[in-house]
Amino acid sequence: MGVKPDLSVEIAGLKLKNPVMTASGTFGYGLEFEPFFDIGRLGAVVVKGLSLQPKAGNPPPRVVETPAGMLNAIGLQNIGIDAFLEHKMPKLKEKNATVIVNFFGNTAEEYLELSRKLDEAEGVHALEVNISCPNVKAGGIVFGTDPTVASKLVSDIKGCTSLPLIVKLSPNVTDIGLMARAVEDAGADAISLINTLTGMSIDIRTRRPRLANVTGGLSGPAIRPVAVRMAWEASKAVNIPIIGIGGIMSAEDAMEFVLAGASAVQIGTASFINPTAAIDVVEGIERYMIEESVQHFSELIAALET
Amino acid sequence: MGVKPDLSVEIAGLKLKNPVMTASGTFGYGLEFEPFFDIGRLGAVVVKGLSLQPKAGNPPPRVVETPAGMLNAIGLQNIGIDAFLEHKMPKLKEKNATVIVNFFGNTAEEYLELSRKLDEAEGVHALEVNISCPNVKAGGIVFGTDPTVASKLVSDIKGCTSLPLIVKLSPNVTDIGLMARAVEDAGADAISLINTLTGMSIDIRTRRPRLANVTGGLSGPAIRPVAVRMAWEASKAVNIPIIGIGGIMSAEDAMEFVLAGASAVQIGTASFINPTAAIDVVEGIERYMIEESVQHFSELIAALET
Amino acid sequence: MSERTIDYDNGPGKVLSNREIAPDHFLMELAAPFDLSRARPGQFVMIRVSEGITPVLRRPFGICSMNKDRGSFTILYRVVGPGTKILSDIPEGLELDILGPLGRGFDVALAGEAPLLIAGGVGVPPLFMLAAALVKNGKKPEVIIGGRSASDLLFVEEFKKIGLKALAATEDGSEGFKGYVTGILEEMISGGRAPSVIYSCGPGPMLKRVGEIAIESGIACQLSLEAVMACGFGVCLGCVLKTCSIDRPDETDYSRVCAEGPVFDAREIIWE
Amino acid sequence: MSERTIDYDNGPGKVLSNREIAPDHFLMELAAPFDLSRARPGQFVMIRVSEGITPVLRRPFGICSMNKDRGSFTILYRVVGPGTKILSDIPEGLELDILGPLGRGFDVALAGEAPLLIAGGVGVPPLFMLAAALVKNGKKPEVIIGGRSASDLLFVEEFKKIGLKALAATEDGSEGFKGYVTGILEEMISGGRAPSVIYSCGPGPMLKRVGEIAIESGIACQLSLEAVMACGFGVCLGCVLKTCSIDRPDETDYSRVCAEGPVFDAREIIWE
Ligand SMILES: Cc1cc2nc3c(=O)[nH]c(=O)nc-3n(C[C@H](O)[C@H](O)[C@H](O)COP(=O)(O)OP(=O)(O)OC[C@H]3O[C@@H](n4cnc5c(N)ncnc54)[C@H](O)[C@@H]3O)c2cc1C
Ligand SMILES: Cc1cc2nc3c(=O)[nH]c(=O)nc-3n(C[C@H](O)[C@H](O)[C@H](O)COP(=O)(O)OP(=O)(O)OC[C@H]3O[C@@H](n4cnc5c(N)ncnc54)[C@H](O)[C@@H]3O)c2cc1C
Ligand SMILES: Cc1cc2nc3c(=O)[nH]c(=O)nc-3n(C[C@H](O)[C@H](O)[C@H](O)COP(=O)(O)O)c2cc1C
Ligand SMILES: Cc1cc2nc3c(=O)[nH]c(=O)nc-3n(C[C@H](O)[C@H](O)[C@H](O)COP(=O)(O)O)c2cc1C
Ligand code: FES
Ligand code: FES
Repeated sequence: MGVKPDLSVEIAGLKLKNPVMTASGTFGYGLEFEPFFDIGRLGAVVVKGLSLQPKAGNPPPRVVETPAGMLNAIGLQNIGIDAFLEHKMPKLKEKNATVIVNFFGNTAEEYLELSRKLDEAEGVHALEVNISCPNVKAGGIVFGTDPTVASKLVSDIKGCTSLPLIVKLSPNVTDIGLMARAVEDAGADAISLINTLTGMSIDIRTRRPRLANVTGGLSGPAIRPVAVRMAWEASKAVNIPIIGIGGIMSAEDAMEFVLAGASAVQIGTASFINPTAAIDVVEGIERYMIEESVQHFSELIAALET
Repeated sequence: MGVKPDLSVEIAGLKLKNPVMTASGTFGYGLEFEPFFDIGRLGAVVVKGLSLQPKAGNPPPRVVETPAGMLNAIGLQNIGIDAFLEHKMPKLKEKNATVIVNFFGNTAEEYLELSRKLDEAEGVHALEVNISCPNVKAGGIVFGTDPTVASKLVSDIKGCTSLPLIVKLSPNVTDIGLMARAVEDAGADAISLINTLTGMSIDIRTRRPRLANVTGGLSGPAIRPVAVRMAWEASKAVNIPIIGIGGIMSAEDAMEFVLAGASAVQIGTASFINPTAAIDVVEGIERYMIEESVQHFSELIAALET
Repeated sequence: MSERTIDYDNGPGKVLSNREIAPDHFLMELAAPFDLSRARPGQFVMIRVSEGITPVLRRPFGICSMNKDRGSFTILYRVVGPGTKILSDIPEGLELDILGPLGRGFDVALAGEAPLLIAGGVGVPPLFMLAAALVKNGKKPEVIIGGRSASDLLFVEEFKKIGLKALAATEDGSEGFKGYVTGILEEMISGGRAPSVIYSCGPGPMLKRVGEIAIESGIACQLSLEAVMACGFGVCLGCVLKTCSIDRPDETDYSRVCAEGPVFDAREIIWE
Repeated sequence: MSERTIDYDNGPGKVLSNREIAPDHFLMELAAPFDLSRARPGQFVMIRVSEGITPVLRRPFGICSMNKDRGSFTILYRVVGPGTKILSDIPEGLELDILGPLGRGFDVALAGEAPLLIAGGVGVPPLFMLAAALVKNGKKPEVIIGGRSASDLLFVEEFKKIGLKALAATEDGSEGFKGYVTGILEEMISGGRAPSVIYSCGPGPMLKRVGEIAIESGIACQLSLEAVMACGFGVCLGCVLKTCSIDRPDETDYSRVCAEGPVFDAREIIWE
């Protein structure tokens, strides 16, 4: 098998060493993973969702385990765009990480102002706009589930930045293909999906929800079959690249998304359980390509035979 | 604790011994469970979905296991309404089972003709209309995801039968509350949810879907958090009773749905793993009521404190 | 779907032993939670390998042998994934939830004078139980066991113990006939030693070929098939196989491997 | 969220022993996959109890003791659910994935002349490690252990072994003081034997009361808290606790129990 397989892939005009990214909110600002591996080796680091102002988030309890998954209602707690650019960004640059900034607003205006700020910021390689976080009532769900609203927002954002724009979709919709087409038509450079499925868990002794926020976002292996299906439907609906997210614990899981049509993947909850999950997936995909004697990763994208 | 708790509950004008039913397609026609327990002890037996003509269903493979769940693409195989009424119904009556017939059509006309036939049939206590099975392209998904289409169908069905009508909703929608209101306004006597979430699984070595039908319905513990959330949202949206379904393996799981607002529950995939699951849940709920010193089951419905 | 008498049950059965008899192959003896006199050769059990929710589904295993005195039966399994891995780690003394006996077994009455048993890989278990039954009925079936190489040939010794010398077929020729089990079968037939009936269990492609040869040569043939199963007792309709009625081959239908099968007449099966 | 030096690591650690020391309470010794000299009293580890996906999350456990020669540490845990149940069944010799040492421990420098340790239930582990450290520094801390009844009092013998006589408080009076640990604390203070500092770990309500008493009497107090944790190393923001800055109590914030904690100054905590 001599030659080393080529894992590089281009997404939204951005050339990545490999197709493996971290999922926003599950990798902090990257720095907590220092002891585990060199984050510069990842395709990209997608940071915790940022807002204009720092956000305190929801009261605890914020997480609860579920069968093969977990619910979270963090409430988009974050240090705010300014603190990020001042304190975190320089460290990420030191590490030569490819940085994708995930952001959200409570109003269309906030989204646009953030886009402008990030457009000027140094070291930001691409933007991922969260129009789908189901945790905070005002935090995106309305944008993410109505095609017209979503497309208006996306085209406005495109007007505010020249950075590659990844639109992250919510799975809590009737027709993911429709949403995908809407944001593609609005100018999205790529689509990432899925964000969490809205769920709920109840303590039957106290008769209270296990999350202070009542509902939360379901993530982890449990949601993978739904995520793979949506990646497949979205990739059939649009021509822009799809980034697959949802319950990926291993390279084998990641390859399901790729064969279904994803050009890259993001590792979320898995990083909590196994801090080296993201880099393990990179190495696992390389092994898979050798076993399957595939030279270029791109040959595997949408290689599913139905 | 002397007195035996009262588990009886009334749904859609139908008085049930207890709030535990079997989920359609997971209990056959009830008879295969003979060796395990007396099905007459259940709140109700919901039989495998029936159509006008016998249906061959999808080619195999039809099932695949997923993390804490399974995907199925049975394709609504069934013996047809006539064979059911002739061969299965009499046996179910012998066993004094409360029988709820689940049915579906490929066209509105088929739904209506089935409703008329079932209205005249003997021993049918209630109907559950499946407008949500995600497996067969023509088999319901269109009805189940559009409020207008769904409400038209439901009101037409109500015109064809005087039997209590339970409408089974699909979880693959943006707003379950909207769907619930639509079918309530159309005259539904109760709502059952959730049917399966559409998912997909891929064999990365053969590069083929693990199901011949490509996509299938996700069921089992994995989907419970989503199901509980939808039961909660639906129960807040309507006044008719909700029947909670989705990943219930135990009485504790069932109680999450009840506290969230469900008046009854259905046991699905659990019956494959533990054939006595349904009756175990009945006994478990009774135990729970004793431990919590609750006399009447109805006191627990929607008793969630948020 | 044709009716049948339902005589399975579900309950806990203690693991009496669980040992590796060949690389990745384990023999487990279990206390039977059901009446052993009900079990027929070719039937199987559904075992819950974990109390937890992963793997969520039970796993099907053919009954390999029974010991009425000990009230026990054995399964012979190969570790191929999480479920069988967990099973292989289970210590003696633990109790497992067992559902069985399930499905339709082999028709022993068909045996005739010179029954032939053909096993491939983990197809051995149901055929070993069948062999024991036939011997008990005073028959002396021929047995062919196939595998990639000598090390894959399972239970040769056990067949000896019940007085049967199994012919071996290995793809690499490391033991017995070099080639497929069907090679031996064809030789037998061309050599005028056609069996009165063929009972077979093993990988799909092998069963397909065995069935074709049997049909061509007009030999009665029963094949035990596999399918991914969710319930194992006929309610999920997940395990179906495309079949036809023997006299009206154009009348096709889906049959449940767990209920109408796992044993089918070769002529009923529509291979895809 | 304040910055901190990151000195944890993740790796496999062999289970050296795992025995039940009291009903439902187990002591497990593990080979440390990290440099023990980094570990501070009050820190914890995240352990993956199963290679499978259920339970999907790791479980946090306080470091109870260290043995630098053996390169090992212990955890003392109570079986309360699936994760701890699986842990209790794990045989010697198996390797577990261990992430640690995590969080901010107790501030040993605060000890002063008469440090007091108050443990409730499974709050013992971090305090035992702290006691050992204090003793090593030539201190002789007072120790109070509380429980429902005598059988719930953990590690009394072990404290003896390091020369500390633990005072007991039991709700049913079956041993030592009848009532809560805080009863003893109040007696000490009213009796003019106020400690120089209080270190405590245990159930929320107990910690709350200990903190209140300490603040009222102007005694420095460090409390080790729990929260349901998804990651344990500061990235998920799932484990937060409402806190305020000591000098500006109106400046509230959410602090990560796994990163800014699990040990907090009593004055930082806003109880809800
Ligand atoms: C009626 C019947 C009798 C069987 N008897 C035996 C036996 O006596 N000894 C034995 O070793 N095995 C037997 N099998 C196969 C056995 O059930 C599977 O190997 C087992 O379920 C695999 O589980 P797993 O979790 O280890 O692997 P999985 O991860 O479930 O699967 C690993 C591989 O095995 C395949 N597989 C999974 N489930 C099945 C299934 N139900 N049938 C066929 N292939 C499957 C998968 O497609 C995959 O390729 C039988 C199967 C059936 C249907
Ligand atoms: C920093 C820290 C240190 C800890 N140290 C110890 C220790 O030394 N010894 C010990 O026995 N336990 C300790 N715990 C608690 C221990 O982590 C939980 O008991 C364990 O995670 C329960 O897992 P389970 O699957 O057995 O039970 P689960 O089913 O997860 O939970 C059973 C019950 O325990 C509660 N619980 C679950 N997870 C946690 C958690 N992370 N924190 C608090 N309560 C929880 C649940 O609410 C539920 O009521 C510590 C917790 C934290 C946060
Ligand atoms: C604790 C937690 C926090 C998250 N925060 C964000 C966020 O801030 N922005 C966002 O777009 N997605 C967020 N997500 C969603 C993940 O990025 C990802 O889409 C989802 O978890 C599914 O992937 P997984 O199953 O691999 O975790 C969060 C998920 C978790 C579990
Ligand atoms: C194998 C299988 C077959 C099913 N067939 C039907 C059906 O015919 N009609 C229907 O309305 N729902 C059908 N369902 C959906 C179930 O009734 C139930 O809504 C779903 O499985 C979720 O519940 P569970 O997680 O407890 O299984 C089927 C589910 C499974 C797993
Ligand atoms: S496995 Fe369920 S019907 Fe055969
Ligand atoms: S547990 Fe994840 S931040 Fe504390």
